[in-house]
Amino acid sequence: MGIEAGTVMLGIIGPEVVLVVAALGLMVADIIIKDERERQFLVWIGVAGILGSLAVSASLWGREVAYGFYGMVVVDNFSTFFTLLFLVAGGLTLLMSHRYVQERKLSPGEYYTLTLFATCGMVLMGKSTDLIMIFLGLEVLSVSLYVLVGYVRGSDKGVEASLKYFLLGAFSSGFLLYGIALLYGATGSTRLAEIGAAIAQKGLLGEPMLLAGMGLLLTGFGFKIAMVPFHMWAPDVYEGAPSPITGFMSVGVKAAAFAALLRVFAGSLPGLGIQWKEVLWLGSILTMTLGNVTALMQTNIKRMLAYSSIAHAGYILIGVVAGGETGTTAVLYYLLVYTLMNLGAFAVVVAIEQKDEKRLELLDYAGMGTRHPALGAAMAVFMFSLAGIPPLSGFMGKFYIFSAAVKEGYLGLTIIGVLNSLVSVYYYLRVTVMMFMKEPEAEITPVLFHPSLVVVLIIALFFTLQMGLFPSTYLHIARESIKIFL
Amino acid sequence: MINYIWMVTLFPLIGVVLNGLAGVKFPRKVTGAIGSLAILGSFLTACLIFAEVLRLPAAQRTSEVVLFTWIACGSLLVNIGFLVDPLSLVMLLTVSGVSFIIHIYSMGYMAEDEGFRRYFTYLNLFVFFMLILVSANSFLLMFVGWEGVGLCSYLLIGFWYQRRAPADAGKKAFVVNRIGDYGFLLAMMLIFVTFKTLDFSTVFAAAPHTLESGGLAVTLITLLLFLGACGKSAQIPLYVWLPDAMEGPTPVSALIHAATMVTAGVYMVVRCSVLYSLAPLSMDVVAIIGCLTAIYAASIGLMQNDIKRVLAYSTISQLGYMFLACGVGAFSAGIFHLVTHAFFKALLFLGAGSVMHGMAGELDMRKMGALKSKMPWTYWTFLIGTLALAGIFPFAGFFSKDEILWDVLQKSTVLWAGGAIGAFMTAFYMFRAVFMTFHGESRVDEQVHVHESPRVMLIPLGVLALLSVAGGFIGLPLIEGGNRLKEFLVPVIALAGHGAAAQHGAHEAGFEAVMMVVSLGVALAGIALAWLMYIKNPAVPEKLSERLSGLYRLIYNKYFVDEACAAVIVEPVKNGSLFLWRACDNKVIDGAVNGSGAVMLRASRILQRVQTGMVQGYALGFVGGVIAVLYIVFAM
Amino acid sequence: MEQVLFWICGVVSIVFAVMMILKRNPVHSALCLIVVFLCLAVSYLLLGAEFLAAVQVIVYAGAIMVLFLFVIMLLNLDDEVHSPGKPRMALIAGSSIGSGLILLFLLTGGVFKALSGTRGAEKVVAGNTQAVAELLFTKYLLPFEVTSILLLAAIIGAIVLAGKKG
Amino acid sequence: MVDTTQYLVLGAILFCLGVAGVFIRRNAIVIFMCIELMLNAVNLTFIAISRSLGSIDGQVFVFFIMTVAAAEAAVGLAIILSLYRRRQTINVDEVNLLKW
Amino acid sequence: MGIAGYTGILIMVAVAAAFGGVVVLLSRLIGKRQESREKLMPYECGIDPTGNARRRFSIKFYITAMLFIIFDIEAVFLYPWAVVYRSLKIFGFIEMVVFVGILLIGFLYVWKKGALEWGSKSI
Repeated sequence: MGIEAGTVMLGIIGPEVVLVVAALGLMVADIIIKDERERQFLVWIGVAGILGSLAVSASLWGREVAYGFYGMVVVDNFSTFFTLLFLVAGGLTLLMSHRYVQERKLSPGEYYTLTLFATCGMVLMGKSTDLIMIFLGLEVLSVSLYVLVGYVRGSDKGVEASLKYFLLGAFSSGFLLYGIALLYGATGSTRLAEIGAAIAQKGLLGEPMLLAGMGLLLTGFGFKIAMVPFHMWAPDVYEGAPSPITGFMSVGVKAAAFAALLRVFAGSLPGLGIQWKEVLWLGSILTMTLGNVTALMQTNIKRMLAYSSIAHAGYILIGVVAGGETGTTAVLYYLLVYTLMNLGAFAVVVAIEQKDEKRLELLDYAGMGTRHPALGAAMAVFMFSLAGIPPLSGFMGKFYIFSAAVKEGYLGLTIIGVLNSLVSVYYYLRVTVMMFMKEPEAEITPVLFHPSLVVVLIIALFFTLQMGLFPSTYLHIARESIKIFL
Repeated sequence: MINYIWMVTLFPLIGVVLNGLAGVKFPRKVTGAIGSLAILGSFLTACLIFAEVLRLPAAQRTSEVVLFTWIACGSLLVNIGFLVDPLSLVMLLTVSGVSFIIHIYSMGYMAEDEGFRRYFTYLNLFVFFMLILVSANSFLLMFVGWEGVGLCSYLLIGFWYQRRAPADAGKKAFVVNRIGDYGFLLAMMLIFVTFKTLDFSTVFAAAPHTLESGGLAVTLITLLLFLGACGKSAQIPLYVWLPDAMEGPTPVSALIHAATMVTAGVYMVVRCSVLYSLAPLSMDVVAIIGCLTAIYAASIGLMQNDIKRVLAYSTISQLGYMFLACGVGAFSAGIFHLVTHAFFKALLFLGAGSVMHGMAGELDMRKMGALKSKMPWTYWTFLIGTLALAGIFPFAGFFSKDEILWDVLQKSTVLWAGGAIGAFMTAFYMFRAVFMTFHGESRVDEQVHVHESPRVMLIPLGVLALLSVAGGFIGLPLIEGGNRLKEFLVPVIALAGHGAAAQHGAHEAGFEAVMMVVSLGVALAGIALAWLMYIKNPAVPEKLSERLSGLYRLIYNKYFVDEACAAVIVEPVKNGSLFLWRACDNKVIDGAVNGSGAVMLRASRILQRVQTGMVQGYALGFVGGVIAVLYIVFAM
Repeated sequence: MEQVLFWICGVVSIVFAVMMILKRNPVHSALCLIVVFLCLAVSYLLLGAEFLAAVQVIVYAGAIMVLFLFVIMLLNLDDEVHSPGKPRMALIAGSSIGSGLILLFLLTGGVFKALSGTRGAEKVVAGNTQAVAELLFTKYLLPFEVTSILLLAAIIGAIVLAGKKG
Repeated sequence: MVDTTQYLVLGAILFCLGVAGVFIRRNAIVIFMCIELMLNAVNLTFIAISRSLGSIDGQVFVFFIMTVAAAEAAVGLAIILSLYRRRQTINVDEVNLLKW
Repeated sequence: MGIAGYTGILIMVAVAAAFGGVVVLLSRLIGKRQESREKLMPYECGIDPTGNARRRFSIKFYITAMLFIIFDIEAVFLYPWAVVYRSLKIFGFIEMVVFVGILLIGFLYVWKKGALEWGSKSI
């Protein structure tokens, strides 16, 4: 009894500690500052927290694998990779939200605090080595997002999205927990390493309880990554949520779920690969096809991007199914690429959007490119990258994933994937065409650029280009990160 | 100098940046000058490199300039770099040269257009990607260019997007090219898996001993690549987008849809000649598709009344010749025809553009006629282009087409016959166009004030006309003492094992001379028929009715011949041509293309309906998923 | 003794669960759910989880249900009325088939076979609370602290969403 | 003696009743109550397994699930409240502005 | 220990339930039922009811209840902590300080936002 100091290792959760301290500081500052206008500066506390956290987690890169808190969490390159990814996503979301919050007179303190909490939940999910930590990380993330989705109180869509996300999220949590319970029953532990060891030692591979538990766990993660048919919440929620939060969800939640998925399934249940790969194989085909085909006819840009993000989850699943060194590397690289290009696209959406959910229809984008060439060019880059047109990073990501799939013998999956990515070009290009080649029906009020938003756009643009032109560094980092699975 | 090859691609990019991002306030002259000068820079750089390469011995003419390592991760290593070899140099020179001329022309042609700056930005961007495409050192970088030119083509076809037809045409081009790209991408994956690299040099060096000749892998790769080539180069069945692409501005049609981009498929096949020569089956497919396209498109061209559409079908047909050449292993002949075709087809399009310019945008040849005197410059240059295309000695087209036909004859008489028929039809429809447009009686609407085009448009016509006359001499046929182009290309293409025909041919110089006369005769016959029908007796139907009076039966006896001709040959051909165009082209293939798009959109609508907005429906989907997952997990 | 109590609890909880999902009036549903919760608390006791039984009564049957009732009254809800023209039956049929299938899977798939015949050691004796506590504050230290973040997020969320006038 | 399996079966039945309830009811609050029932069924499963394995970890897990349920309840009910204020209904059938 | 230790409580619960049930049942069986409007009206200490009882409550009720739950959970965490506090020594103390500290900031927040004020001050 009692706690040995050595087992705690506070440094391991350093990034989270910094995030939480920043969030608490934000709350206190929110309480102290009375003036509405001064409160807008709260965002900088959040950004400072993210930056501090980034610094701490960057210092964890390349260290030896270290477990902490009685083996609840681990610091390895895999977790550090995802920590950095979540922090980047969180930071860009904060910056993107700055004007959004200001313009709509949303209370800034809670908004930024919850964003930080959600980021913290993601980070925890990425480094958990115990199902209970994964679950708690997921819940911290979800509860914060339930609120953020419905944050704009005057919005009918927002509150509806929030309700749908909440009900379905809680519903899927039930299945996830049931899966965990069955896994616990079959293996006697919720610890990932012990689960893996128990399966190997006791020869549990065909054990029905284990299989059922694994299946239910898959559905739980499938919900968060919006895998068909667990995806149905995504379009509605993405459309209704505040745009920066939609961007955040489409990259962060997805990446967090993939991190946990990889750690649980590739890390601890490789012996059951035949089963879960079969599920994900089918899921990936359905996901990308449905996402792309449905996106074709969307008229609302956020909804279109929602379906697009479903489709991208499908591509990433190809990498998970392919597995192996190349496949897993490709997944990580793709997630990184996707995070930046998708957030960039959402930054443009946020820039163009006006109060009360105006200017979100595709038709509203007519003439935007000719009016604001730089913005149009940026959007074009993001769209082309999402479409996978070389030499942008999106193409590299897809190319790497498909190559991995071919290499591992999933030729059919690749063919469908390539076909899908070709279909997708249609709707991505439509945005660009709309922006540059269509005259607006009415005179458009010019887009007001906010410095924070411009920073987000520049960062996203830079990395979307750079990761496509010089992907080696990032591929190398991704490869270093997945060594634990080899 | 070779190491500065990247500068060739840099110049157009500078043009894009200057005009596209900074050029809002530039006056039109400056915009046009920047655009043209950028291309001139590329052209001059390419010339310097060419001069340097020429000085090297033949064996050392291939070098790779690696800019930086793009991807180095695990088994994948891709360098961004340029391949300087005779093939890419020929392409670089042709592309940048023709582009430059067309840029100059555009300054006059587009002078009044609102989107002047946009136009030049797109055009420079196009040249940038095209140069990347032809000078890339790996499949991946080539694909970058491939996609890039496709994109620019899409943007430029739909340049006048306010009108519906261009927008639709752009969409169609887009959809069709997707199919081709699909083939290219899959081929690339297969190449990567087979060779672990995408670099041309490594792949081609390794191919002969990695791949089994005639094996499944190489056949699959080459067929998939050819699918890509079909899309880009408008071959059966993926040619449908090209005639519609004529909705774009005419210089664009000249540059992209005649001289450069559409030949990318041919270039790619030649570039992969090593692979193709390992896959006899694919070679046959290429040859047959090429031959079919050549005849088919030419036959449709016979009865088109829109001058640009005539040229469009002619382009498809000529591309078919190039593939036919590649398919029989005469890769250098294909490239030769590609180059000469770039000259004279660009000339013809620009001439058509000049006619349009003078006729206030009129395209229908039935409303032209007797323009010869009003637009002499345009007429003479157009005539030169037509003679070149028809394959009349000593114009450029004669040499290249003759070489193709000669090489084809070595392989197969049937294919040769197809090519000859195509050549006959080509000569016919081209002269039909010339006669309808420039000769005969004027059918011009009186309101239209016909005038010759400004000098800025005529000079490019003159330059291209010169090239169309002289261009053939870079690849003089064998009997005149060695084909310089073919020799120059040897380092690239010799690997493909071609050359049998060449050696063969040297011994049969006399026979080749005969064949030259034959092909010349075929072309002349086509011209003669056109002359008979459109100049000598421009109204066959009217004469028919006159004949019934019986009075002039004997006098007009010779018209009997015409009429017999009309009844036996012309009418069926005419009807057949119209039938092909209306039924096959418009309904079946267009329908298939538009249909596949429509099916996707309909599927989209249906799938949309699944998303009912009812949260319980979503939960039901979730539970359905749970059951499915459990089922799969237990069933496996 | 345990047998009897288990069967009573089991049957009562199932009956009330069914009533909960069938009762038209949400208040009745809530009351039924309380009964289910209490039955489960007894089951926890039977399973030797006294601490959790207590927490179940305090948190679930007590606090959370109060919250539910408050909200129901706050909204002044009447009985559910059928919205006409909705494919209600399809949903019901689908759901019963769906949940039935899941149940079938779990029961006939031999999912629970692994643990049949076991009932565990009686060793979890005196001071179940202490045993839980020892784990909670050592091995589960981090989840415990994370919980505070979760609760804080919930506080903020509830205030933000329900607080000011919309 | 009660076999562990019996508890697990009871848990499974309650879980499925909860799932069925989610479909049958239209009142968002009642749907949420059904989800709570599902969570309770999971709790029962956990505790039964925990006893069968002779490990206390399952119980700690249940404790955390209860905490999470409380947090979710607070937020969820707040969402339902704000929905009611905005739309004057909590019938999920009428909440379908977002679709297609 | 198991269930055995709770036998007494269970018996008491059973007896209480049975008593309540029997009494209600008896009055139904024996008593004469005469319904009238007055009798069916809610009993409010003899005063005529004003308006319908099913009126909307103030949102304050909800917020208070919600805050109660959160802090209820916090209190529940304190029980097991108290049981093992001695053996945890200083670390146990720090653990709980962090936990309570974080929630204290939440409390502060709630307070300052005026969620606990019952008056007109809006939150």
